[in-house]
Amino acid sequence: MRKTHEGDARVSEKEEKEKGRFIFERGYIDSERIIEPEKLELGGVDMSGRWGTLVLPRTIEQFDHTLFEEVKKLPGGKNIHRCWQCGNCTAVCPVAHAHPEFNPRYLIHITKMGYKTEIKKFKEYVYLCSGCGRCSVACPRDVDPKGVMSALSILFQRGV
Amino acid sequence: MDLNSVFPRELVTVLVVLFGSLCFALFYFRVRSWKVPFYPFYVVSQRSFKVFVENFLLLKRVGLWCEERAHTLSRALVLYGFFALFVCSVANYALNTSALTPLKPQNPLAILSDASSALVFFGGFSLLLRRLLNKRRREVTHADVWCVQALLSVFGATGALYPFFGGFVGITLYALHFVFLFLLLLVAPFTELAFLVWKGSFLIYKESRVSA
Amino acid sequence: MIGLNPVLVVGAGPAGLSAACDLSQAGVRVLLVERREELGGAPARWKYHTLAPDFVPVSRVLGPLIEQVTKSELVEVKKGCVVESFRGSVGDFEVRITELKTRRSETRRVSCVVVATGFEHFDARVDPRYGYGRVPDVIGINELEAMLSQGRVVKRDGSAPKRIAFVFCVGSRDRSTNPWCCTVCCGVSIKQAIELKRILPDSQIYMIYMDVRTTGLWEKLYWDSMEKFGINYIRGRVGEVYHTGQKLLVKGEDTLVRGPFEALFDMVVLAVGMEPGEGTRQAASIFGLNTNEYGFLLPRTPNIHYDSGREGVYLAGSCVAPMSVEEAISDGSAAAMQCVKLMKVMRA
Amino acid sequence: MDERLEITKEDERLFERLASERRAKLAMGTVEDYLRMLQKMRELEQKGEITVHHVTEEYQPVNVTTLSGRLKKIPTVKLWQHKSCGQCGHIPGYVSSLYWIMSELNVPYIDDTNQTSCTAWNYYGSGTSNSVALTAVFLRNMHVAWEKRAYPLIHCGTSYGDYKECRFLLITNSEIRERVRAILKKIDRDIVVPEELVHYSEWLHVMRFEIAQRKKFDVSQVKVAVHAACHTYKLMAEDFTYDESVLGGVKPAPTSSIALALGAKLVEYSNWYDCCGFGFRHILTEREISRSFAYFRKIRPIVNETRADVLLTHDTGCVTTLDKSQVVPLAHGYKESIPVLSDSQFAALAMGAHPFLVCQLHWHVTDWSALLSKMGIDWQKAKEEYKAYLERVKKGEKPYLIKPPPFG
Repeated sequence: MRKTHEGDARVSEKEEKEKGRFIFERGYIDSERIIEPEKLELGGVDMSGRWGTLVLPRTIEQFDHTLFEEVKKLPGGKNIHRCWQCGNCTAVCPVAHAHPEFNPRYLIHITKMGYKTEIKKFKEYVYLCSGCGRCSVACPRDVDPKGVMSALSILFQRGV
Repeated sequence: MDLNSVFPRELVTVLVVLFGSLCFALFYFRVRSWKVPFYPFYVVSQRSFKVFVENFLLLKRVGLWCEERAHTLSRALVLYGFFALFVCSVANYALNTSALTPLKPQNPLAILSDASSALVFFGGFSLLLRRLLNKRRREVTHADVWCVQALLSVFGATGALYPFFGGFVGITLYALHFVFLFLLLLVAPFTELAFLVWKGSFLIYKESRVSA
Repeated sequence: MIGLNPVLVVGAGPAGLSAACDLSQAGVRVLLVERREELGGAPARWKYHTLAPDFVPVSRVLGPLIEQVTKSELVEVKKGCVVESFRGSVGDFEVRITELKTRRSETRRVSCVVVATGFEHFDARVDPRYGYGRVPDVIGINELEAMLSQGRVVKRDGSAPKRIAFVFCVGSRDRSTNPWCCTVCCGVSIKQAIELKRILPDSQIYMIYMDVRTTGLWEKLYWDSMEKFGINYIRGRVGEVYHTGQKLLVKGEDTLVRGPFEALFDMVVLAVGMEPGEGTRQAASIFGLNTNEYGFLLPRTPNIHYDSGREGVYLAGSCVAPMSVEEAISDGSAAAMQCVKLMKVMRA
Repeated sequence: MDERLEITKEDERLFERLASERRAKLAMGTVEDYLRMLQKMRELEQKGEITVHHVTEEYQPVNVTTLSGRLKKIPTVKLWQHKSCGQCGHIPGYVSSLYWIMSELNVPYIDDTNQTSCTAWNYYGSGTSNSVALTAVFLRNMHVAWEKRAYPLIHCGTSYGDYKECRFLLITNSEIRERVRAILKKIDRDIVVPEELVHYSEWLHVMRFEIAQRKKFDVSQVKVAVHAACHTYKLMAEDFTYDESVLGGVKPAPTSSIALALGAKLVEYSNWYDCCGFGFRHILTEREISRSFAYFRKIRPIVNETRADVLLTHDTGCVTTLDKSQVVPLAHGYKESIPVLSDSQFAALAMGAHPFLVCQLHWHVTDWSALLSKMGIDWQKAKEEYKAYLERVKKGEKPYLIKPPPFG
């Protein structure tokens, strides 16, 4: 009776593994890049499942800064444009040491450049940020990564 | 001239309810301005209460990765203090039919609410101090954080001190206690607190939904 | 100082001009020989618009030097000439100077020499991956500087570019072309990007960099470009620039994401490096100066530029090492000082 | 006597050493190595260790320049067709077009049934036999051609690349030579090494002007994109035709040259040097990657950048992969698509060959109707004729076979 939210309509963990299981070098390919149709047919020929699988290329073709402009408007995200990817924030971040998937520098960079597939992969980890503020203290450019993380937490809930 | 005549019970309750709902409304509109779902609506369920208790009250989630023990502690103080103070006030309101007169010191409920106020003070003030003492941390702190921490401190302080002063001083402290509460309720939706509450409710929602 | 032979200054770039200017103001007669028909060296030849880091117009820096040199009667300027031969000992060197157009030459006696033959921009045609010289709208920072001077940056078809990519380290820090760093092209590219953003406010500019080496006070440029002008930085090097008929397909890698990119741009600006110029090579042979493995003139100790190791011959400017205009000017003054010192000793 | 198949100890050691030698010289067969090998081949011939099948006047050779500028003699007549298993299996129109062109130009050739596959299909998928076996097969075929006094013309890019490498190994490594000689003795043949290894696209390159003269349809409006097969010009890179007048001699000339000769417009695209996706190992173990690579890295850039009408290439794997990989993306809703033909099919069509009887376009998946109408070929009528022809064959009529001109 309650409507679910686009942000969480994630394919459950089990299905993730299943996709492209027959690919020999499956380990090298991100799940986001595999399109495996349940039902696919052309001219009477059934190509569902393995026979219709496509693997999208990793090439980045477009830098899209719309998200980046959005973050600047959200609380805490004012100075994201100052980030020059030096990695000071990740260095002092207690969460990053415990969870390699959470990397504030990386989250800032992929949002700034608009790499949608990367954002899809790492967006759920932004909530691990405990808001301790050590990164904002350490940042040489006063980007306030803690603020940016809170802005990203909001932004990623809009469904990227 | 006792507190009852100065602060009739009805006036206080009306003000508290008014500012409370105003705070909630402001909070709601601010979150909607971010164009994201307002999770507190979706959080009310038996499952999520258990998640709330486990992650917040038992500090599993809130303090987990704060390496500084003091920082986690002060946050916990504020959290518990405020929560306890809220419970005591409600209990006091329910039990005591007359106005919210300052209870005689030996009344257990008074001691409890006074202690919780003190907790809020110590929590808030230690957060404030932590930021004041470190030059770099001072530089990177935004106005809203100063505002909230200052308000929490004075709110806690006035709440804790007023029972020990009789007469005029007691009354002004008591009045200030409420003024700071209302200020806090008005300011909170525009500060980082709003984000923290929103994020907290989202995490509870996520936790309860996934395991459900 | 009048009685003695004049000082020969080879090359009228920032270094040569500042040497000639200081010497003439110190009352020393100067014989200034410049290969091209105008004074000012690279900044004049490529019509530099402004200098990093504060966008000071080149005319305000070099203008006074050129004015002093042309107006002062102590300085004899010989444009369009080269030094053909050089003999003799300090105080009484015999030099043959030939005018390029008429091939007429004359021999003069000079007391000492300041070699300031300067640099050449790297010719990006040598590195085919960028398609420079073959593909439209791939230009060097020198050509962009000329366009900025006119205040109008356009593609070859006359339209204003919307998406512009600056490619750093072209012909620098690359074993296949020149392995040294030209020290200035980061700062210059970022300065140009800011000026470009002022001219074309709604353009999107991307700097594709390996490291950003805006040294010293030039760092302000780097911060301002990100904070005030919204210029984007992608860490990586460019593997190929391909012309798809309308746009330029730039292939590289964003090393922060470990992902290859192939993005379309309207214009690609190559931050071309500095090479020892043709004049520097000739100077080395004529004045018998040794050069390092890259062709730059080799001072006796690399940290003191003017000391060429040969008595009475001083070095100045980017013929010794890649440097900015400001350094070249101070190099020129340093060399001038040595000449004045020498003249004093000789006269005594 | 049954040959026991498992490998003997010293063989294993030999191949191990050869493999390590190969790995040591990663870019095996650099230009200098290849020229040294050709020199050694002449020396071995003088010493009488091997016989060399020269491109004599009998084959009316024409000279082309290779990557290093060396002159390479391309035989034009009396050819021994070294067919490709992939072409005959997947795209028979490829070979029949070539035969049709040769019979049109009155070029005598032998379509010998006594020819085995080069067994190099999976050579680069590290799933095939070893260098001695491959070289033995190579020389067995060459010897058959030599016996019949016809010069081998290799259809498939992979066979061509594999034979170049086998010849390199044979000449530079005496142990392999002795082993192969022993094997050939068993079938009473001897080592006959062709002086030049010739790919059919080089023959088309040389004959392009005769073909252009017989052109019946105007292709000047047709925009052609070319994909050169990696195995032809990246294996033993020195030995393939480069021509100053075609693409500036920077890229291999075959296929591009015949398109230019026929008057079509040649277009450039950014992924010219990229693989077609067949990549050998990919097509077997990573079919999904091979199909996606072919489409996203080859077909889409070509269509988006050039709007070409046809994609020409000169190898089995390339035509099959580039053509058949477009089906799944089309099913997924991607729009870009382009017909893929071999250079022989395109030339035959331009010369007026029957699109179905000779070029057998019905084996191709992508839509070639737009191309044919642009060339002015009435393919609907041809289709009707073909259907009628099939009916007649069903009723017992003898099927149409291309008769090679009289040989010898």
